[in-house]
Amino acid sequence: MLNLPFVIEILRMVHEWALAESIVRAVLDIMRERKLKTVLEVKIAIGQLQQIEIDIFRDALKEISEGTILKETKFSIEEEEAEFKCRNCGYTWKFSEIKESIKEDEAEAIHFIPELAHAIIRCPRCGSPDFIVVRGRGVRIVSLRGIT
Amino acid sequence: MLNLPFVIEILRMVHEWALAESIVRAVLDIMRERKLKTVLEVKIAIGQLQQIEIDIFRDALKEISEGTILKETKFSIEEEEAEFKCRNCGYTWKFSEIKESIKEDEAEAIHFIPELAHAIIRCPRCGSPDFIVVRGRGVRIVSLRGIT
Amino acid sequence: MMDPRISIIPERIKDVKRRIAIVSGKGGVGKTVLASLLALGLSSMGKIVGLLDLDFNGPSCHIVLGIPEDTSIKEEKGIIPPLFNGIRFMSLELFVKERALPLRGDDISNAIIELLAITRWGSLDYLIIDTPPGTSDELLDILRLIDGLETLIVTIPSKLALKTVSRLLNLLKMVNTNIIGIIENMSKGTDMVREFARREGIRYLGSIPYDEKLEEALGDVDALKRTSISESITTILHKIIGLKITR
Amino acid sequence: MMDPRISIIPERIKDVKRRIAIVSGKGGVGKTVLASLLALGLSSMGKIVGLLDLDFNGPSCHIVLGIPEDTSIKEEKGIIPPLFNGIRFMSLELFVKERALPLRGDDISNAIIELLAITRWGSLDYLIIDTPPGTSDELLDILRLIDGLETLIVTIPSKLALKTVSRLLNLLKMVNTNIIGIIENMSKGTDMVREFARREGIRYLGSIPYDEKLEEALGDVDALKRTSISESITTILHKIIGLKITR
Ligand SMILES: Nc1ncnc2c1ncn2[C@@H]1O[C@H](COP(=O)(O)OP(=O)(O)O)[C@@H](O)[C@H]1O
Ligand SMILES: Nc1ncnc2c1ncn2[C@@H]1O[C@H](COP(=O)(O)OP(=O)(O)O)[C@@H](O)[C@H]1O
Ligand SMILES: [Mg+2]
Ligand SMILES: [Mg+2]
Ligand SMILES: [Mg+2]
Ligand SMILES: [Mg+2]
Ligand code: NI
Ligand code: NI
Ligand SMILES: [Zn+2]
Ligand SMILES: [Zn+2]
Repeated sequence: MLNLPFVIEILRMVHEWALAESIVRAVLDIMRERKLKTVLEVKIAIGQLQQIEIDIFRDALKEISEGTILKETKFSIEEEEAEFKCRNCGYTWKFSEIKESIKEDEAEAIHFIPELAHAIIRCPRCGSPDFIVVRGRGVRIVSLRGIT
Repeated sequence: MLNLPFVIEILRMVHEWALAESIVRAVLDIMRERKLKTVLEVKIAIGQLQQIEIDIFRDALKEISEGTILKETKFSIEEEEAEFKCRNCGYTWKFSEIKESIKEDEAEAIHFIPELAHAIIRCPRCGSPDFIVVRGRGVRIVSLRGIT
Repeated sequence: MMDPRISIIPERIKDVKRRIAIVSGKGGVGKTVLASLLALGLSSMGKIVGLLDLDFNGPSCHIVLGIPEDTSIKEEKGIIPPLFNGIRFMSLELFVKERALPLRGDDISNAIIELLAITRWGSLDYLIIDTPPGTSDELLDILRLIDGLETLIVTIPSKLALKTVSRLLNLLKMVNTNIIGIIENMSKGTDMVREFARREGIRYLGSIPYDEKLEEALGDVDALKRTSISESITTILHKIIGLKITR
Repeated sequence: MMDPRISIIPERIKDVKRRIAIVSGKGGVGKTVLASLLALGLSSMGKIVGLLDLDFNGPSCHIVLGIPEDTSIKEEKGIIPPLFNGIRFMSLELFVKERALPLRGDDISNAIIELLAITRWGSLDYLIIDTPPGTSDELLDILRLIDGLETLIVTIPSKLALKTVSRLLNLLKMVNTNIIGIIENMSKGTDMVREFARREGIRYLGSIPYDEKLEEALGDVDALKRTSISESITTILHKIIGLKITR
């Protein structure tokens, strides 16, 4: 691992790497399943709740796919706003409206496991922790374009 | 309760009545919430899994709504085929394919609480009881047409 | 579209005066034994009582009270909970009879809503609800669906139980439920739970001894009434009955 | 679209030789105490051990082993479980620190998948998984996600526990998991559990006495090792280690 550029040393340190790895592995699995020869493009949505460092995530995708048959594949990343709906009172709200009130260590917890939001975020109207993350939870594959 | 026609005596005996009551109550709630003056039509889907007696259900709807402002409302009922997907192996199947294998007392249990299917039905491919009822579970309101 | 079944739930329990869930967060502390004996005790005192077993993955109230699994369910504009020893009883056990019932959270939630929507409890002085351990779907659903729900917390005197009870209390305080208080089961005569209740600002309702005769008495209502557990429960019930609940 | 996180799970545990879930169906039978002491025992025998606490609504392994809640998590192409007394440990407790965490089933499922996808266990001889009571999302998910999962059943000698264990066994037999056998905790010297094991056709692994010194020893690894529970566990571990597992 000597002589790696500094930026790559940093991205090895964060867990964005693990999520990028899961994407690459999943795309390879889908290729095998659907008997695709090439994958031209993979569209990935990154939910705002998880607060992924997008640049690091993109670099990790690049480095991991480099050594595979996906080295030419385009990974398009779009951010997805996070929205919640209270199961208790029906109120809906956006992550952006409450983001300020979340402390650093709390954001760190949600960054690892987005469900930990249930220990931290509460319905702004009724105070219940019993809400649904309607959208914008974490990392997911939206679509995939390939050639059989 | 004397002098009621015989058919109505029977429909009081089955629990379809309770579900019909919940529909009428829900429509009245929606009317109040959305400030509707009249509800012209309510579309109801009846999931095949629950094996509701549709005629009885329809008669119950009629009798219950009679005494309310919904007496002119049209209740359209459509059946919804039940489909399952195994969480363990991904296999999907239809209720109609396995219906024959379900015993009478088992069907009765599912009729009361459709989730009891998890004690009775298993994935035809891998045997797991860990499946999703993709559609056709029970009674639900699909849409409602009204005038404000 | 809105779930129609939720609309009818208030109607189904409108004549139920007090709705009490036996909760803990922790498993194996005696929720089921106490829920069953509380129902039995209330019935002996002449109250009209219902008992609802919401521990779908491991229903056991019927074992404690010796309720036969082959009881048939009566339908009448819904389902009428069968009556045993003066207790109106409802449990999925009456339908599944010993089969494994591996339900995920969304199934549990769906089944609770269905059960509450179709069960006609009629007039009750008390509805006692037995719950599974944890703070998951069962608890969250009764908290949102049953208006005026009171909770009765059960614990044993152990650090492991109290840490979990403390988490549960955090939740109960968030959602503004009526916490009746805490019962110390399998007491060892220490003041660990009493102290805990004081710190948490909740009522300490009393302690119940470990009674090794319980195991033998399971399923036999008369034998159950002779245990020292039933005796302690009577004392606790007098406190609970005396409380005025504002909804 | 397929969940990408599920694709990476086999890779994350590929160097974990045996994956053992401590299960019961029933709460309060000692799953957490035994999972923790089994991990400790294996580590004392020189095995490389991981311990994963999947009881999200009431995580407690860290209390048994005295693992400080303020441990920081190391990230390195994922998260590396911190090491305590020779045990690689992972629990949501390390992130939430005593807060209430009321998760519904779908959240539990999501959190398990996320945790399994990002945790790098490295090479382990044993991964011990503590589970909550019930047969819901946690159990169903590890059964479908962890290839070659073995289950170790814990019970106490009580009708109430055995009825629930019996339901669990129905499920485990359906999904073709490797059932190592059953441990009788808080034994009373009766043959109730041994008989049950025989009837169900599963291995009876041994009994563990009720040790009233346990409560005092919680959180203190050296004191735990001196309990009679640890002693019985050593005997049981020798049986478990001897088993050849075919995946
Ligand atoms: N006071 C008591 N004395 C003796 N045994 C008890 C007592 N309370 C409960 N038990 C036993 O403890 C075990 C757990 O009780 P249970 O009611 O099933 O707990 P939970 O419902 O909280 O999981 C059962 O075997 C039960 O018979
Ligand atoms: N062999 C034993 N002797 C004494 N106490 C025990 C023993 N095993 C467990 N306990 C105690 O019983 C309670 C339940 O144990 P726990 O491990 O939390 O059960 P579970 O994880 O199955 O819910 C705890 O208070 C624990 O300290
Ligand atoms: Mg959620
Ligand atoms: Mg389902
Ligand atoms: Mg119980
Ligand atoms: Mg535990
Ligand atoms: Ni990170
Ligand atoms: Ni019916
Ligand atoms: Zn709310
Ligand atoms: Zn399957």
